[in-house]
Amino acid sequence: MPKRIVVPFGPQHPVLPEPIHLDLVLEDEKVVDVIPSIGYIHRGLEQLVQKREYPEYVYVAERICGICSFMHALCYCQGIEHIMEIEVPDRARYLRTIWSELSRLHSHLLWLGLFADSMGFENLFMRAWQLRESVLDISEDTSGGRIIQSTCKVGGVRRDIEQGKLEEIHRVMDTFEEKCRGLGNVFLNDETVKYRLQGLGVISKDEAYTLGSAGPTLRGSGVAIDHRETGYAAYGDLGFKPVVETAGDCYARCAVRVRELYSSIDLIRRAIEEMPEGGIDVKVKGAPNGEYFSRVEQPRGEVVHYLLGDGTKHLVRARIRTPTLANVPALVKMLPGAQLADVPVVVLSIDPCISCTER
Amino acid sequence: MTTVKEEQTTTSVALGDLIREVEGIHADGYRLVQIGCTNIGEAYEINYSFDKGYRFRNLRLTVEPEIEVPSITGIYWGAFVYENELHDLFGIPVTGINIDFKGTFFKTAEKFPLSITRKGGDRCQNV
Amino acid sequence: MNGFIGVVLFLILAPVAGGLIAGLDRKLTARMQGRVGPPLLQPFYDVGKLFEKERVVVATAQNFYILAYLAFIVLSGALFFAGGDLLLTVFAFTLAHVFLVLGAYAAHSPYSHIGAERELIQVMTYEPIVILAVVGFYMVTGSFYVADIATTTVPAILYLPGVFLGFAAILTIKLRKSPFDISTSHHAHQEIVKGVTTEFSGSTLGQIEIAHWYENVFLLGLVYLFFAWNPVIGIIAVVVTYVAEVFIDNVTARVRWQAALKSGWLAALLAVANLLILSYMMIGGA
Amino acid sequence: MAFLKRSPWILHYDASSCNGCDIEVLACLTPLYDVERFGIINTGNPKHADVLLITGGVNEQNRPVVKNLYEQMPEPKVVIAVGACAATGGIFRECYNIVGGIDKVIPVDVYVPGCAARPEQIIDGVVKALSILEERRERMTGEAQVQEEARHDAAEAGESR
Repeated sequence: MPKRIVVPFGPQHPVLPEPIHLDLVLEDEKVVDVIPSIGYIHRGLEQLVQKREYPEYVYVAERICGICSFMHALCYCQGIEHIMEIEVPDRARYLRTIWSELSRLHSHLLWLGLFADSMGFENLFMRAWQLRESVLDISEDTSGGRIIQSTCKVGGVRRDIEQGKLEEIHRVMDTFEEKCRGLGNVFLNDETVKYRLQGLGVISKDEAYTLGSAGPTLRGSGVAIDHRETGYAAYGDLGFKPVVETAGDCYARCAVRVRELYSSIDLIRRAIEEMPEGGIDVKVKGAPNGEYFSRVEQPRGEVVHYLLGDGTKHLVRARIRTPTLANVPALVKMLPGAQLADVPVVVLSIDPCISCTER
Repeated sequence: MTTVKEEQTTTSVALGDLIREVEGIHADGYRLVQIGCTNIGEAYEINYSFDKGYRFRNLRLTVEPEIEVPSITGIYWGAFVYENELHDLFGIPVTGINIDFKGTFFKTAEKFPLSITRKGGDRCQNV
Repeated sequence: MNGFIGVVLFLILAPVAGGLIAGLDRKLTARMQGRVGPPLLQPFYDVGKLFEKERVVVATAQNFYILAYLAFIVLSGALFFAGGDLLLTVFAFTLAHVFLVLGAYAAHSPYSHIGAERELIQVMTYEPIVILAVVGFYMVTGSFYVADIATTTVPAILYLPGVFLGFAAILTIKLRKSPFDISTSHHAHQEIVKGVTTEFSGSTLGQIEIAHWYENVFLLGLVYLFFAWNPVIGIIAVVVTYVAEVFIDNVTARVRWQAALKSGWLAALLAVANLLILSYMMIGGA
Repeated sequence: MAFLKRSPWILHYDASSCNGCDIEVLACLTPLYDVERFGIINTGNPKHADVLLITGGVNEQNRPVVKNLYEQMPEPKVVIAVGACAATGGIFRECYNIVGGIDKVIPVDVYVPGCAARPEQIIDGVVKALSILEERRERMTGEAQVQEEARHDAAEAGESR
């Protein structure tokens, strides 16, 4: 039997932007077992609901994670709105959709870059992040923030995007899409990338489903579950079809994200074209009394905010289940059998967002 | 007008029936969404959430502190992340987890920060 | 006498040239990635800085090994530029890398050990080609001496195209570039942190950098030998080869070590085929 | 000669931040900001690093990791706390698992404000840190000289006796 060694991977590691620790049991360079340990970013922010009033908690929700920031705020606000039976103006729903899809674009481009870096493809990392800056420009132009936007609030949105700016975004999307397609082509067609990704970290359709995976990890295995199909915000009006790949390997997960770029661009365009007139928020009175499992499709998958209010300004409980936590079991199943060189690729293929996971 | 195509149902479940109920749900083809816990003063409400085709089913188990809860990892393999969390944050003893971190999944400054009875305690329950 | 001047020039000029090449490399890489990139003299600043840092020694033996690595790299380069025996040069060059591997093994870190193992795999990958190249030069020019090969009037490249392609393939290993930067990488991040160089810091790391400069000049010298019959074409060929290597670095992902080994040996097969055809032609001609 | 100022290699660590500052640190490396212009490289290896860029309010599990990374870096070195959380714990300062600010664990030289800190601010913070780094280096060589002289004097005293 070959000699077994244990290689610690993380918490500080050049290919990991965030700390997660894996103890890899290796035979030569083959991974035979993996023990994850998390908790390096556990802050305990769910408890803050008892110290912040429910409208203020939106700021905390935004900072669960700096990448899917807007989506967390959206999920939280939609949950409170459902409990309090608040009807959000149409224009606010459309604006929320635009900001959501912008977040998805920037998140996917960020991920594509990090993913390329994990394969040792530095040029592609630079190109993906260069492209991402144009999304951040729009986000800064419309909200003032590059990353944390603070535009969502209970009862609507905080800022409007004026017509001229909407038209400009629509125009920008054309050149942006062209560049995205160029970048996507490299990811999907480059021989060395294919060599690194195809057949790696395979999760079958049934396995992905019963393990409770979410987002591109699930859709990459051929399961068409995307929470946008339920039609929250303006997705119901715009119509939406999930992006699905069937191979279940790292390449399929990458392909799902690449194709989601195009579907997001399309959604933004249509949201701008069909943007209704009107107010952007309603006045919110009282306090939530009741409970709701609010769900939103983040770039990484479905996020669940369980909110429980007792009629006071402070919620009793906010329980946040983020997609990465749901994808950890799949990751533990994917790694054994991979080469050490593939570990960063497989780990990144679920798009781990540790800040989300550990709250 | 927002139209969200999603139903949510919540049913209570007794501790003795938990495993049987979850097996039934598994047989119906639901996937596990999450397991979450709420500290409601003198007891814990544990929500086992499942989903199939955007039908959201929630089993609610109410347990007193210090009561052992059986693991559902025999049915849903991936449940270990949530069950370790139940133990590490709430101090609920969960028995028979497939990958039991024994209190090291979330290492917090204060042990069992959300627990009713063992807040600040340091003895691991899952030994 | 000529040889002596060659040695002195190499000892003084090679680090300058090597550093400038590294600077140009980084600038060119940055441009290919849509960036401005560091100043041309950046590699010199880096090495200067490394010598200013505190000396942290993980294991005392490692400093000795790295010094030996530097010494043997310099020796092989010096032998080469003195016009000496190419076979001896190549073996001194290999010995240098053995010291680097020993240095990495002396440090107690799994990353460093895996890096060392991969470095050995790399040596196995490129060694056959380098030796085949030497044999090829002998077949074409009838001499193992660099002085003779460099002054030959025979265009070696026309006789050794397969060997040259094989050599160009393994050059990405030696320049520590994608797709074969498996034991340590100059630019990109890696799963084994910095591989063989993980545990070295300060002046020791600086010595590795300087050794790398000498090494690059020596390798480009080898490239030149293929085109030595015409110095102008030779220099152009060296530049083109280097730019091509930077380009390849920027259009490929890193492969696994198995593929690196396989590609290296496929390249070696190509070189063997080249030499077989060559010897058949020569025997046929004679 | 002051090479150090021209070649600061960075180590980035996320000590319980929300990711916002971390992706901005990474954004500094990419084409729009391209800090390699100033010779800055993100090494990812503490033994090669001169500047520790650290984000987040540090939790209990991260505390030993942060200390360890700091100790592994060879002198001279500087620490930059990026973002509101790294300065004080920020929005999370009341959370049960947050220590509250990097300076509770290791000495910090430069604080970069913002939530999330913008790349321009981070670059500004690094530039500020460079002069501190240079001071440290001078003091370090100065001390080495003093020690050397002391040894020399002692040796001479020994000979004359």
